[in-house]
Amino acid sequence: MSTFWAIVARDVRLAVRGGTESVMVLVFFVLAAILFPFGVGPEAEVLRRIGPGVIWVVALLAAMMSLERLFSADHEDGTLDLLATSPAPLEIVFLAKAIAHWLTTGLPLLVAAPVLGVFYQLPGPAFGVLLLSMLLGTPSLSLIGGVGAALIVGARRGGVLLALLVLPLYVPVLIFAVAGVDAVIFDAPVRPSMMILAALLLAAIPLCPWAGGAALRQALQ
Amino acid sequence: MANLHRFANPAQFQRLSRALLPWVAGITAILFVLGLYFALFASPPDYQQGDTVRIMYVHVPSAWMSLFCYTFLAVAGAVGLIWRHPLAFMSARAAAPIGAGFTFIVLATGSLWGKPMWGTWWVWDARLTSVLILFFLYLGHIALSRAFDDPARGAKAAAVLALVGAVNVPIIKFSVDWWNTLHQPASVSRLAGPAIDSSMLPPLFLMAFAFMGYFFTLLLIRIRADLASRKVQALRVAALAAAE
Amino acid sequence: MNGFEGQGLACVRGARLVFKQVGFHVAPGAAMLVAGPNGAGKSSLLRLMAGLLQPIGGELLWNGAPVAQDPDGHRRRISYVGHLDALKPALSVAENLGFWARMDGQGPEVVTAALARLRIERLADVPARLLSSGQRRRTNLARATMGSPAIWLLDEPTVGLDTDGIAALEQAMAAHLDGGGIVIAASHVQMFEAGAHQLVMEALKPELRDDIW
Amino acid sequence: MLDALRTFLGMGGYAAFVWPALILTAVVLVSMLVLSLQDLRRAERTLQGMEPADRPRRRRGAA
Repeated sequence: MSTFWAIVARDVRLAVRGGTESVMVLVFFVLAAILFPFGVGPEAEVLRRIGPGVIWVVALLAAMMSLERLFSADHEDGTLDLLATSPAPLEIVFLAKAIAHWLTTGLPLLVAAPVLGVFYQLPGPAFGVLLLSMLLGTPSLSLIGGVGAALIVGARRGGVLLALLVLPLYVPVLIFAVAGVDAVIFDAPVRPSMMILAALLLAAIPLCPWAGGAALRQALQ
Repeated sequence: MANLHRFANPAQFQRLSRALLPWVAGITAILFVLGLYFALFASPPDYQQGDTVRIMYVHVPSAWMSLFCYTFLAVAGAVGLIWRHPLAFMSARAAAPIGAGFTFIVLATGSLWGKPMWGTWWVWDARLTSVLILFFLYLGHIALSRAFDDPARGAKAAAVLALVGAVNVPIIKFSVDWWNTLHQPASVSRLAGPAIDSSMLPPLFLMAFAFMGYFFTLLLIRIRADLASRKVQALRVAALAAAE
Repeated sequence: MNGFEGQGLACVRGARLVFKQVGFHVAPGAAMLVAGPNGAGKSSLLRLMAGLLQPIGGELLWNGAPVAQDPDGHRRRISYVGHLDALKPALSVAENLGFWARMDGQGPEVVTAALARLRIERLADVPARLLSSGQRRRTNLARATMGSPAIWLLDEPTVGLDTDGIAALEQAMAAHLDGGGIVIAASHVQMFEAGAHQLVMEALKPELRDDIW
Repeated sequence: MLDALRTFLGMGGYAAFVWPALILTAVVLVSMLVLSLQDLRRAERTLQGMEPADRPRRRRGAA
């Protein structure tokens, strides 16, 4: 298991030392979210109605933005070959990279989400559920997105392709995350959608590394 | 590990497909004629929806085909990945555009059916929305298989995506159903298909089998074209080597 | 037979048959030079030995047991140096090597020993982006010598090395061989003394097979 | 006979939707078929031109 934490630690250190990546994702998240009021108008009840949906769609796009280089960078400098010959199987390597991506991209979104909650006039209790939905949802984004990142290693124009591959697979996470936050705003039961969101994450944890490992193996040929 | 002698024999497939193609095409043609006859002439209009039900004879079979093609894609991809079988990859690459075509037909005829029924070209009904996402899964598969210089690499990546997609299709269907019931505006009744009474079954199944026949006809044609073009490439490489 | 052995190996990369019917046997403590013209598949053979490529035919054996049955064990046993040096520019040499040491569950002392072995102790705190290509090569070779892998797979190790670097590499390889290790190198340079075992691969006529993927 | 044809074409007043749906389906299916047949004919004609490989000068030039 030392391999797992070694990869996570290195990626986080690279992100911190590289600096700009996670900050830019955060800035994109806030900037894109505050554009909508210019489109739909600043009326509180409109913003409150679309708030959870907009925040989540923009969070999803932000998380996906930094995925393209997740494996391609290692492929280009030869690190992927060495990771594939390291003691740990490729599936563990994939899981470590996905968790590192979540720590450097998914988690920071949680910090900015309440700020956007204020911009969108969300009622008090909605903030807690918004954070809970992001806590349960963003890891799935990193895991599912990681499979997409592994698939496009070595492909031409990987960025656009990644969005086409991954966004349809993000729909279930988006639906249940926003359903939870909407539920608290319209006093409907929150538990069901949060439970399903957690179930999606529990399913993604074993399945995505399995698919991601298979995809990475193709990239080594 | 697949060792040398257990390779697929493309030449054998060429002979097989050359013999099979006319039969499959012939049966498909007959099915189409029968299907259209039943669909357009021999069956009564629906008491509620009138003649728009004839759109259903095309809409529903192509919906079945769009799901069948994606399952075919996932199975062919899995066989290719496990046994490194070139014909499996080629049939997956041949089937993807056909599946996308059928899915496009479902969406187009669905909207043409929705307009007279609900006055709008697009209804965010659970089934239509799931088919819309399935359409993008197809586009993703086709784009990924063509995103690499080496076709074999593209086929394998697309095969993994097809497996991931196949696992996700039921999850997407479930979540879209949930989302649909959550946001069910009172006015738009669910796009329930018309009560299918017995007189509608013959055209429906005839058209479904006709589409299935069409799928295999096109599959054979596209695989043979793929094999021939790869043979041309192989001969060109050999000619280059001989010329050195 | 103990040691590392390959029987009737065939390799396909991108539907191109790279080599077939390749066999070799290297006993513990022995070295082997993989020679042959460009395009003969030297690098592919080394990648296949490292487990990065799956052979389309034949199999690899370690002490008589098929390697395919125990991939994790095989990965623990090999150390691979490819054409690329796998160094993250933002990290220093010591941090780069420290990462690979932790990957094997080892501490920093292994890093200092490896730096000394390749005589690049003074580069320890230099960020990798400032290194010359020869220095990057020596850092990558130092990484490969860390831990106790039985088999070293070196693809063109001497490329970019100066005489001091080559001397350090030869000394490290000699120590590894004395310890019962195996070194397999793909190179155009006659790296080992004349008597060493050599595998000469000939370039197959480029043949695009449409029955293998 | 004429008015039977007209009622048939009228499709119970929904002609504007039934016929486009059927025609569109036909267009999609037929165009996929035609494109695939073209690919096949072009590839196999090039192949005939190249085989047997041992007489390259008879090759009529690749497509």
